[in-house]
Amino acid sequence: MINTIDISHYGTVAESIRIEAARILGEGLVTAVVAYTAGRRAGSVQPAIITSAAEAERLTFTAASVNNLAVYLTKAKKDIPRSGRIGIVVKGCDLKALVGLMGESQLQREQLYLIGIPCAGVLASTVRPAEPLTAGNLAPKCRECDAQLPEGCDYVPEIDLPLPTPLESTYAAEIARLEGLTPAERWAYWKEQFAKCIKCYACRQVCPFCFCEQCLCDRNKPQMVDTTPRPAGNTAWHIVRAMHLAGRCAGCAECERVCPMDIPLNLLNRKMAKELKELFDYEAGFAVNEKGPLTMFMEKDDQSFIK
Amino acid sequence: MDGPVKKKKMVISQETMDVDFVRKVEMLSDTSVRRCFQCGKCSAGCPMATFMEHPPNRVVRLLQLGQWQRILAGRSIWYCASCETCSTRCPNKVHLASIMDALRKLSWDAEGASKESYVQLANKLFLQNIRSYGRQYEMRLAAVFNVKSGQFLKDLMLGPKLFAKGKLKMFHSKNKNMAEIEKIFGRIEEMRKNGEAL
Amino acid sequence: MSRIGVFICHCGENISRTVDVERVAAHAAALPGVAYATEYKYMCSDPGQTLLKKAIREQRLTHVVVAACSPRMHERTFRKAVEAAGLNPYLCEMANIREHCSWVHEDREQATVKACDIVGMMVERTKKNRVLPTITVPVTKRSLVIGGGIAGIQAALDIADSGHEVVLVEREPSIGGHMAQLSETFPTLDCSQCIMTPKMVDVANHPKITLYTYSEIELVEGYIGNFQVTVRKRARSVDERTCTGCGVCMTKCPQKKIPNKFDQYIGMRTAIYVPFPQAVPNTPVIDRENCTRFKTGKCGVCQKVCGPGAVDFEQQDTLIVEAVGAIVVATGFDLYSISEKPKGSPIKGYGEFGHGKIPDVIDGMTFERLASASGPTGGKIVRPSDGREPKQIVFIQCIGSRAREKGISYCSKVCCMYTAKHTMLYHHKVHDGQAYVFFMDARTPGKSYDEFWRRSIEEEEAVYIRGMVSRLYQKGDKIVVMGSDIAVGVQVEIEADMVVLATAVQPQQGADLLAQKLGISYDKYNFYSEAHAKLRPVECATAGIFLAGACQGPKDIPETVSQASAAAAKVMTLFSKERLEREPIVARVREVGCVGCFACKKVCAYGAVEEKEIRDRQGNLLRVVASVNPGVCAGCGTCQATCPSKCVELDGYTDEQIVAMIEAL
Amino acid sequence: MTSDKALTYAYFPGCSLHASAGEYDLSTRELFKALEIGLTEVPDWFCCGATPAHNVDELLSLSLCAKNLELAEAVEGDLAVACASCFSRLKFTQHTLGENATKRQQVEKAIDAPVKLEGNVKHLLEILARDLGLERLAASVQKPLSGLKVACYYGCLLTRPTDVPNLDCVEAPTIMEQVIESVGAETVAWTHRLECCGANFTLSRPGVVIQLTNAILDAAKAAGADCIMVGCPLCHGNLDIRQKEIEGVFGANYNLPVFYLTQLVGLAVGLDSARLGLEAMIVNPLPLLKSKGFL
Amino acid sequence: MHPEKTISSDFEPKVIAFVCTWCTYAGADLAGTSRMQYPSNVRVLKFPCTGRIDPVFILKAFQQGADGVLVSGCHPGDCHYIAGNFHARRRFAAFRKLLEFVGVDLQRLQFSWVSAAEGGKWVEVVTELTEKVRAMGPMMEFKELALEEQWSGAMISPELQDAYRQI
Repeated sequence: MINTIDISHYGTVAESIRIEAARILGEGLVTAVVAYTAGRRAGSVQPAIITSAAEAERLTFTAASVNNLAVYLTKAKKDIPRSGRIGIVVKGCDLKALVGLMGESQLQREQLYLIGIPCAGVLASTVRPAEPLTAGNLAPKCRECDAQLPEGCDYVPEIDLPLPTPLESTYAAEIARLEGLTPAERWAYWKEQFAKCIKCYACRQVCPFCFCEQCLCDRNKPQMVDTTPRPAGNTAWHIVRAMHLAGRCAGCAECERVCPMDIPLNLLNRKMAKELKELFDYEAGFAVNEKGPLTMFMEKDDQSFIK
Repeated sequence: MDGPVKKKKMVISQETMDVDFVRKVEMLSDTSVRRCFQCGKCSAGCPMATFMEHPPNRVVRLLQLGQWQRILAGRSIWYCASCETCSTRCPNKVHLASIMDALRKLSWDAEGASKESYVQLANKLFLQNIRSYGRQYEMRLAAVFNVKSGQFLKDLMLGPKLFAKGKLKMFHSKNKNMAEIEKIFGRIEEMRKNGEAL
Repeated sequence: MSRIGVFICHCGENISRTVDVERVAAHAAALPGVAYATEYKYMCSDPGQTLLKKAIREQRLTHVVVAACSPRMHERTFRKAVEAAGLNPYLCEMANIREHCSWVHEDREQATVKACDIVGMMVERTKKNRVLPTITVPVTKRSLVIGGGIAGIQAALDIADSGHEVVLVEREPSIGGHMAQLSETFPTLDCSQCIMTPKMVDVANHPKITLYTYSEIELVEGYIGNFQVTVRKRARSVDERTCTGCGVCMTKCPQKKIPNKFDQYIGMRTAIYVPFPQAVPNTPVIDRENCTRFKTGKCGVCQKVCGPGAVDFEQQDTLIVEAVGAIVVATGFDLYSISEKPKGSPIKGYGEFGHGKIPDVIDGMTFERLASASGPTGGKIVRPSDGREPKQIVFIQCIGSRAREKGISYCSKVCCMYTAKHTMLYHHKVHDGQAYVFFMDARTPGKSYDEFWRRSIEEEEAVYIRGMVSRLYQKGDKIVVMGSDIAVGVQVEIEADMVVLATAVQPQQGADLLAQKLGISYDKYNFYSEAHAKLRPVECATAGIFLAGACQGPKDIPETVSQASAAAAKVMTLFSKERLEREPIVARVREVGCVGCFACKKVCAYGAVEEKEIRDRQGNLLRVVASVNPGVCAGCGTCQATCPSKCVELDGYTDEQIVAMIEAL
Repeated sequence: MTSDKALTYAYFPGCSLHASAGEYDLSTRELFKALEIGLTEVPDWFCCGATPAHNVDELLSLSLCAKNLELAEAVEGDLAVACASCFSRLKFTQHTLGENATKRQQVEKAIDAPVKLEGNVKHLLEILARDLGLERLAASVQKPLSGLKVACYYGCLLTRPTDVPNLDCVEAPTIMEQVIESVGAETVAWTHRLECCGANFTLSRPGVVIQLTNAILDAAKAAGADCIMVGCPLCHGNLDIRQKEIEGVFGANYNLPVFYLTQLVGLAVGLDSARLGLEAMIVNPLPLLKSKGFL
Repeated sequence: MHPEKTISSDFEPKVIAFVCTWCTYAGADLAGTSRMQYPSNVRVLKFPCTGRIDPVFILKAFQQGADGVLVSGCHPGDCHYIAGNFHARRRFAAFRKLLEFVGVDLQRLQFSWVSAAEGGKWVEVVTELTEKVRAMGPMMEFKELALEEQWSGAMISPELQDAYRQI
């Protein structure tokens, strides 16, 4: 693939983050900033929480800034009301997760200082972090991104975002392919995928929406889902997970990225998002909604499937 | 049709209530006939009601009973001025003006159903004019209408005056896209032949 | 380890004819945890129940499964028996092997296998049953009645007469509502005020009724038996305790030309006023918007002339909190306005009738005030524009009603009758006049109602024209009515002196806001919804709240009074016990695991889920979790199915119980 | 939309304006030139089908209008329509095809092109009252029409039915009054502003037309109007061309000049009578205008 | 691997019905009091309301060997708990799409509204589902899964096979 994606502005973005982070920490506007710091290899990054203006110079933003930092707020959310306002660097996709979390009373807008990224896309894999970003190694979620410029942030570096080249959604294509199969063929496909699962729960760990204190799937009274990494339990786990994320997942695709066994997890989430859009005209992540699609109803909802 | 239909007793049965016809009317007019509960507001406000043998509400009533022959046999539908007063004021959102359109269309399809001729003739000539010229030429329309309707002297007094005022023109700029209009007419005829449109 | 007793009923032969009960008993006896299994001819009979109780005691049973008919039939019976034997009733379950098995399957083998399965499932379920304590909530035996029209007055008097205290809240300065505005009432033509005012006085004098007029509901908290209601008592500017109601202030007030709402704005009042002479309480109120004192700071005549010194310009709104156990909502109706549609309202106006701007086109209530002997014209029917007596009067029914295009598709129910009444009143007062009525249908079901309508035509000579009116317009001093007679099939034109529109009955403005405060549901027109259209017509789905009168749907006076008395009876039933007992099938939150996403709260139709703050000993907020109010929870379990981590559980239908059943298959 | 940005429109005159209503066309072009509003005629437009087409063949009517909407796409700006009938048909087409997918498919097949419903279709009244704005219109006045009592006649097609043209309130519109009052004229309150003139029958049933039109003229006269203002060539045809005939039949004497709105507004912004086509009017307006001192 | 299962003609499918107590359970009672007849394959689980029915139960039922699952409650607007069935309707509209996507044949999962007065409808729905599922044969998908070990052969990557052999 020669189709290079212009991310020349990421340098400026990184610089703007550094200045803004230093400012808000320095002025005492926030007590900490969740952001990316440079990793050891060129281009690589790692998430970090900094608490002083001096640390701001470590911050960066590159095409390898794949992580959805929102997850650091749900896992640590209990401390937020006590520690004060927190700054966080968000791409459009990450922001959608934050928006969802606000709708579920997990975060409050006024607790956050949002530094938005004018994002042209990130890498699918961070194995070669310095590689130039192309249509070939672009994260699949970025191909169908509709939130390149996050809206409603407290600060967004002023940059004329280069117009994106429209790319076909690989998820949509794959969903369409699977929908075209017979149920038995689809079962065979997923059976093979789920069989790979080793129940490491990295998907759960990285997901901003898996914020339950005790996961339903860890319960044993009653045991709703078999916890051993065997095909039956794996299948149940992934079905339950997809159902629990339906109407909430906004597609950061972190689950899929971190899966060591390369199970196409986001495919399930995209499929559910597509269905909820068709059924209830709902798209996650665009507004802080009082109620999600599965905690509300309309009298006129579709019931063609009910006898 | 033997004898004046409107004086006959209505014998109502599933056979005599032509549901298919009513469905066609509903499809063409995009409005429900059953919604009407005969309040009569349409007839109360219709500027043409005094010229009709069936006032508008009764036209809908006859439709509800599937008695379209009685409607088409009369002249009511051709006396509708398409002023939309009925549609605007109907408490039930029955789009009566559109129902009238649909009835006239179906009356044309059932050729010769109605006795009314002048309005039909005017409409026919109007459409022919569009098909031939793409635009309406009032002079030609009026002249041909008078010839065909046998009223050679109708509005005779107006003609010269209008001509003098530049209101009737003998020649018009022709539309350069004429072929396109013929194609539209042609495609519609084709669709109807294939049953793709009513 | 549980010791379950399984009791299989033959139900005469109803079960045993197709189900091999002995085999089922043997199957049950072999199930792990089952200590005792037997069958009997009639388990529900006295000897059957005795057998059950005896077995519980002798076999030291911990749980009981009765395999018999549907639990909808005898669950209560057996739970009572179990309780009598010293077990918690919720440790007893029924296995339905009659309606769901023996009666619907002929094949003995298949039916027996199925019965064994059903019993097996119920045994596994019952193992997971927990002791559930009966839930009781205390009842505050005071009630709140919202609205002081005939509905509210009737309900308040009935409840108060039974010896319970009532708080009656009315938005206007006086109680009486719309009925006090009416001239005569159909179908008897008795004078409305003559039958209404004594009831109003009864309210004022009743020792058990606390009356707040010129007041509104600010906030409603709590649940059945235990509501806390905050009432905003608006500043009247006159002290109710010191005012003697002598009325001198009103005679001296220089502002005398303020259109009086009670008289539909055709009569005038002063700035300090009572809306009508028989008002209860007879304490005036200062209309601060129109009072010279409040507008300019000058005047103050009323204060000067008031002997007892009751006028108080400094008075403020006060908030009063009342504890009540039940609420009767009786907020009544409003009439549809034909003028331009209010902003945001789905209801359209009537441009074809001049948007209400033709002065001699009035609504039915205005006609009532004209016809009322105590009205602004002393009962003379005259035109608002020039005071002349109308000789041709046109009534038009169904204005707004039955007009979905205008936003209302229902029938307002009372218009046919009151229009017939109007034609009579008109004929009685204007002997040489003629009344015409444009109508679509005459709806007159009710005792003596149709006879009344026929009388207006046959004896009082009203001319009824079946057909609607398309347009009204002023022509000179006449109003041209463009109608049609659909029976004849011709257009009708009448040059009328006055036109009376029977406009639709709508809920009071702001009915939706009050419903939101009360947590009751309402339909798309803002009429309040009853719990069941047939069987629970006076109760709201929200426990402890009852409906009376036109706030629930258009109603005439007899119906309103009946419903008000019915609501009062419901309140008294509620007050007949010290504590309310209810089935303990309610949801509980495991606070330890709750992450506070409040999905449960979002799906709860009853508002039973509350947000609860967890704080440490220093008072620092640790987290906010969900909490279910057992008094309000109805036990549907939607919250549990929605909770991602299942930290809310419905007692009696826990995941453990259900999964046990599924796994038993 | 009263910004100072230059206004420019695609112009759909319609058949009548190229024939019997030539003065409406002329005065529209002259007025817009004077108000510095751009007007580019849609090239090779077709007849909209008017009432006769939808009367008997809605599909044809919709197709003709859809074709015209497609043609109008080629010209920059919203589509300005002078004739109330063309305006009504174009609006109906947008409304119907927007709501009814079946009809839309049929029309797309008939015109062999996708239907374009996004463009705004505006009657001249909307452009003057809203896009240009009454304030700017008033500011352009050279000769205020003081003392002229105008009966604004809407007819059927400008406002009805509910939710289709959305020009103004269906039963109590005021847009014509607003426009003409803003150039200094007085308006009369009268009863027949929205009554039908029977335009559709002018050819086939003139006997009907003169009865309806007579009622309108009678009401305008009774309300004390000096003249009638219209925005529709068909109404104009009946009220103006047939006025003498009506006077004869009913023994009345109306002598009410019937102006197009662009003629009166044009007069007020200072255009001379030749550029307004006043001489083309059958009921001579010159005595009235002279008596009021406008000429 | 699991033993080869032959679909014999006397296959009796297992059908599990999740029903609400107020409408469908009562409707099934009515079928009983009216002595209507229907296949004995169905096992009924009573819930207070369809709103209580968790999608996991359906999954669990299939895992426990159900060949068909029926979920039935009150008609819209008739819910004893105001809106439980409306919530359930949305939930299952989404869940069935998910099951379909992972390859469950939706013929095996039926939803219905059966009121307390519709004994006949209950019989109809149960009979139809039972016969449909009988014709389809046993639901093998979940049963097979339960019998399978980890790395059941579906993984054919050589490195993993190596690694597996070394263990």
